[in-house]
Amino acid sequence: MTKKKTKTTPTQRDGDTSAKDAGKNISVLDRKDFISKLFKTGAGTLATTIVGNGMLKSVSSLYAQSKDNRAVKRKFRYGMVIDTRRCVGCRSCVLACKAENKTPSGVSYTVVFEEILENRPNDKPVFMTKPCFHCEHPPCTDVCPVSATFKRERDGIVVVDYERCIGCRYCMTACPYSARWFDFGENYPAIEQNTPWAQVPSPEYKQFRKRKNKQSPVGNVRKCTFCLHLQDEEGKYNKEEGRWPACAKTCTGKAIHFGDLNDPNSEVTVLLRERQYMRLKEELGTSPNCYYLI
Amino acid sequence: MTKKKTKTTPTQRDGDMSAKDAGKNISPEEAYSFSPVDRKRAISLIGAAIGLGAISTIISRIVPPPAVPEGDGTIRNLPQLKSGGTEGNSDNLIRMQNELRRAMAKPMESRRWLMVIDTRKCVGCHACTVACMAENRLPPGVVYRPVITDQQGRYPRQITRFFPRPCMQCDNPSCVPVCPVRATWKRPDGVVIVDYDKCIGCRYCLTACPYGARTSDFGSYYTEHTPEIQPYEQQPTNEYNKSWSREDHGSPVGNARKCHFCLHRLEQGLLPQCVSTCIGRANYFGDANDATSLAAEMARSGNQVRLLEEKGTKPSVIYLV
Amino acid sequence: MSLLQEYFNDRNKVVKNLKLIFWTACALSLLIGFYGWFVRIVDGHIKANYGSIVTWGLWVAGYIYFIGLSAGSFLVSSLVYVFNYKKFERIGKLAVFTALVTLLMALLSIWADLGHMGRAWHVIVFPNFKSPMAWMIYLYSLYMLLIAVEIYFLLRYDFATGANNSTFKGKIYKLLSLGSKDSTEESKQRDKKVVKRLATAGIPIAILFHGGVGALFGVVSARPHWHSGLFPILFLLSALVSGGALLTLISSIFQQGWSKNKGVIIELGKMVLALLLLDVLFQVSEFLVAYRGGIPGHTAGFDLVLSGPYAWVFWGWQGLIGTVIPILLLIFPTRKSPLWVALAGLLIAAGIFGLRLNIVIPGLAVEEIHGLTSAIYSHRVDPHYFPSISEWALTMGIVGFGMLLFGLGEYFLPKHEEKT
Amino acid sequence: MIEKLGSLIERFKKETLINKLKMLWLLFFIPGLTGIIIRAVSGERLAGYGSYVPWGLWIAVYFHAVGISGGAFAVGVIGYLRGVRGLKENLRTTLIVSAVSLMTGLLAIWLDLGRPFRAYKILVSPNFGSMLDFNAWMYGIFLALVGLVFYLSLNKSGEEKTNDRSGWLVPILSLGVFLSIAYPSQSGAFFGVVDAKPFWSSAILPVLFLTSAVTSGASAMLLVHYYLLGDSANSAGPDEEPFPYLRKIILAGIVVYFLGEFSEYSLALWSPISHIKETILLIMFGRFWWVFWIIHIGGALAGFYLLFRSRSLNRLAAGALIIVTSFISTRLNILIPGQSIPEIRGLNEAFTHPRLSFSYTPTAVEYLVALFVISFGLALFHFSRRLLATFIEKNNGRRQ
Repeated sequence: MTKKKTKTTPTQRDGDTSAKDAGKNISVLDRKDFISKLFKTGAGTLATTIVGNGMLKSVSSLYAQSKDNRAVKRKFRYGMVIDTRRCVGCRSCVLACKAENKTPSGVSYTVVFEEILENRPNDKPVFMTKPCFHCEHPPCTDVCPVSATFKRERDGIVVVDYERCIGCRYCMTACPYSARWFDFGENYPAIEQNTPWAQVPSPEYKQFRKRKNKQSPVGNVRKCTFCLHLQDEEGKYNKEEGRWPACAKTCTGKAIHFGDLNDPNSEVTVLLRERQYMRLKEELGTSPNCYYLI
Repeated sequence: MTKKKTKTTPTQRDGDMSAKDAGKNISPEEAYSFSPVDRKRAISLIGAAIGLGAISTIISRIVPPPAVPEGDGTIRNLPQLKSGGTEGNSDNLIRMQNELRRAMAKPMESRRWLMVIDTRKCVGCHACTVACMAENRLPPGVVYRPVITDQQGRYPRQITRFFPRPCMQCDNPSCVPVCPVRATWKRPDGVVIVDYDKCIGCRYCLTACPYGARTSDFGSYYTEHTPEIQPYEQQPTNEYNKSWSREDHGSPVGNARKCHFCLHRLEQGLLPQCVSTCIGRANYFGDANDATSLAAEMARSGNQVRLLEEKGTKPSVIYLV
Repeated sequence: MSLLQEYFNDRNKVVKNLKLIFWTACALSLLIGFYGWFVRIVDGHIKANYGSIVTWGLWVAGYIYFIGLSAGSFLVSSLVYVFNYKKFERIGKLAVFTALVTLLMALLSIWADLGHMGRAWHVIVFPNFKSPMAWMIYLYSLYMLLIAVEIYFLLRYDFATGANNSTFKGKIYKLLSLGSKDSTEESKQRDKKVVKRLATAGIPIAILFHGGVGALFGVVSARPHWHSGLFPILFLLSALVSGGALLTLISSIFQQGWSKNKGVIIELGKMVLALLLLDVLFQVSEFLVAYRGGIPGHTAGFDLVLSGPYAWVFWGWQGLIGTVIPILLLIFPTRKSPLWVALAGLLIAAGIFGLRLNIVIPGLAVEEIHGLTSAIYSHRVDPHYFPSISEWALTMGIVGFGMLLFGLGEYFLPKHEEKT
Repeated sequence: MIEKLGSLIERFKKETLINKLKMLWLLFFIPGLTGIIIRAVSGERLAGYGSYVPWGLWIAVYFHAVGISGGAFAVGVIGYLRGVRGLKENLRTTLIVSAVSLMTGLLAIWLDLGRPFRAYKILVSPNFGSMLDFNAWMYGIFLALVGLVFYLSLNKSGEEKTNDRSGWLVPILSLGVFLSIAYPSQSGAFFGVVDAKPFWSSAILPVLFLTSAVTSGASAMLLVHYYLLGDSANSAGPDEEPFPYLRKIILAGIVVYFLGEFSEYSLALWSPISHIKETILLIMFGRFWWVFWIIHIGGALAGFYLLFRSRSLNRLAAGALIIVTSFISTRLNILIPGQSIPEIRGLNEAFTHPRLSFSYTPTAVEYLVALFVISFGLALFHFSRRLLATFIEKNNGRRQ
């Protein structure tokens, strides 16, 4: 199977993580592994997989396991606090995200939009960088017909299982913030021309997929993951070591703050305590985990 | 009585009917079907009804509301204040007062009132609420400007903010088009007012306002169940530059009432009572068309929100956060 | 003029020509469709024009349209088999067959739309019952099964009797009869009972799953244009209109054609007219409530429908072709001529497709956060959507596929027998 | 004591239907009279509604009565036009039912006005942009139309001419049917256009209002025809027209109404984020849960059962009675919960006063006045029928 091949290239790192994951039962990885196993056992073709007896077994255990994953107790509530006064609109977060996640053309996990304020056309417009808000009540996860997208119990990050997603794009219509992107399979010329850049796999979900035609994530819905591949095995980030969401790490104006909203001493909580903030479209009841300081 | 006879027994009624029809040589199908003439007439009647309805609705939307009864819109000379300095930047209130007088000298069409409330300065003392009630002699259950306490988060990560809520004097008020008798409208200077003489008290505007900024006067008194209703409660209110007596169930009892930016005080060159009273100087009031006014200046800051903006009401009251 | 009159008077000629037109159109559509499918399979979604703002395009509109046709024609058939409405008895079987074919077309359309066509089975294996889409899929699987069984029992008698012929047709009948050889009168009666039960069970399923398609859009509160309790009912009504309209057209082409089915077509025309008027009333109510209210987020979608770049879909396609002209055709004395009624049916069926487009695309084309589309420059982040050539081609192919099935069904399947 | 009561019941049982109804009517009227007197003396001070829930029970009564008016007219006149036996002879009764219940509704909203004596201003200084005014004009036009039809049908009075449908009678009746369908729908639009209340701001409300109107109107017509039969009701069967015709309409109406309501509720509850979920949970599990579960669902089920089985005419009438009374819950459950959710968080606590509260309970006076309104409607119906009878007799005498 193809996944095996992608695994071999970044040998050391990948081998480590997958071993860890298998032992500790975290992240979406396990399910993916299961499916890849399932494909292998299923004699390669789809039809036999469906009929195959082993299939049903693995599906049921898979389902049980995904339930286990969700039953993990909530440890962190990761969120972002974005200071609109400090944002200068340089868009380095957009680029950093692209470089980190190797997102193709037409997929941009974070965007910066600007709003020229009424009554003051000559002043600096308000810039807002908009990642996925990882809402407390995400409307996108409920509408997924195959439960391919869900909110992780341990840290509240909303993820997409690339192997399960069928690409129906219902979640994109349900998201009120346009934070989800469909991967049409378009590529930047660097990939098309098979430059060395094309050989670098995307570290998303610690799955290290190399971009190939018509294989996931092509044809999937993709979204910001708060760079969860940078978490350690306990689900913690570390700013000093550089394991920190790419956009927050790169921000030239130090406008993006990231951290655990459950920790009363984290940077983000202190900011929220001391400054005035707002959240987008709060009337919908989604309760986003990204706050804008104003 | 024809019905009585036909009603006696079902069989007889049957017989009657068929006998009648037979006598006239009309088959039941013929008698109970639309003739072409009937159809033509019915279609034209219904068409005319639809047309009339559409035309009347469109006209009512296009034709401007009736002329504003008060405020002549001419340049006026307001009495000079005797107490306190009127020059310099000694106090925001003085500055706003001067700006207000400058704005009142203009015709009504060229000024647009604006209120900016700085929630960082508001301490939640409710003095504006009480001052408003005293100024407008509000009875129980009627309030123009309550102070809303907004608490975010849980202790110890908690913020408490206060949002005084006057009428938002929306640019696109949802309360105005629903009034069946045109008793409420938006003045050219931006204030939405109620004509107490016209209002019939149907309370449709109360339901249409998303801010709950309109209240109905039920005609009760604070001292109702005491030995005597105190005379200070029965004093007439001077809203809209007119004396309104509450006695004998007179207007505004039974009417919808709302904040009007103390129009009667503006006419005298005074700031709205809530602005004058505010102990934290959290209120700014002025003419939005005058770019140099303090209120317009504050309205240009970036940290502003308006309540329920997604409803498309375009409020004229801005909160700084 | 008189030539035309003469031509129409020769009914056999017209039917023959209708069939010629039909087969030509079918072949042409299939040919174009091959290109569309080729592109879809080889290039995936790259050649499609929808993006991350307008996430659903022509194929989803096509899907809800075909599924509406299916639910509508099934409900019409249930008039015959449940409520014993004799006037439509002639086209009962045809209506059930139409329901099956249009359902297959709908499934093809949504299948092409999936990002991973090979994973369509996930929805059966990993359902999320919080999602209306999962419910809908389960319901229409059940519905497909039900129609297939119903159609078998409707035609079993004919298969069983026809299986004795040693012709090619007879062999096919033998295959389709699934080994049943019982051609007695009792078995016919028994089949009738089974059909009645199946059709009765089918009514709530058809209502639920098509209402469910409406709910699929209605529950999305992120899109104010869709988020309305009226949606399931509007969908059902449009389904009945389009299904009935399509049946007028189909019954004028197939079986004995419009010369024999005259009464049915005219009767159907009356029903379609009433339903269409009701549908218009509902839509007017939607527009009025949105505009009288005037919440900007709520009216933005309607603004796009009425005055956006594709306003012609509403005014020209859906309004003029799909509503005004057919209503006139069905009100004026042309309502008594099956040919004109069938034409009106064609126009309505085409017009409802415009309605479906006007549901899907304007609901999505409004940017959810002001300024988003100017924040990033990509043709995938663009509120303007017009289906690409390959999208059109694939949809044409699905239409051609449906026509082919009809044609084959017309040739191979037993026809409605006149009672002697 | 118990014996006395027993003998009273015995005596009551022996009375004719009309007399029984008269006695029941007194049960409505006497408390209603006290209510209306209190309303006249104290103004609205004793009413339970306030400034955040400005519309209460009376408005629900008003919309229900208006719905009955429109529904009864549509059902009765369509029956007349189609020649349904029982309805085709009693066109004028249909007109009376419609006009009387419309006036009853208008009385209810008139009593609800803060300044009742300015009600004429709706007609004097109209604003057709307001749904309320548009509706008021429509009621006026509709009443005039009913009068005109009445006049036209009187001209053709007399046994032989009952079925004479020449001239403008049928076209005007058609216009009337159009209006009678339009204004209950507009009652829904009345709420539908109010964006301030997310629960109301929905295009389904006109449809729900129309269906509810037709259902309760047909039930009222069924009751009226039961009443017309008088004591011969026991001998007549449930299969005699117009009862089967009305029965079918009521049954279909109930089904369609609940289909619409199911569509609205299920969408809101299904939706991951919804503006109106809170309101619907309030309806189903809030303080007035019993209005939804017992009166609304229970009443409709009981009525549906009685009408569906239709063993006897008495049961049919009982079913119609249950429907016509329990369907007021369709109005109440849209009206009150829609207003009970504050749009701005904290407004409820900002300034406390009984009038500034988001929970509403009707007071005794409101119930009493509602009783008066109902008794007024019943009495008006009775007397206008009496008046009509004498009028026709006189008229006929002169003509012949």
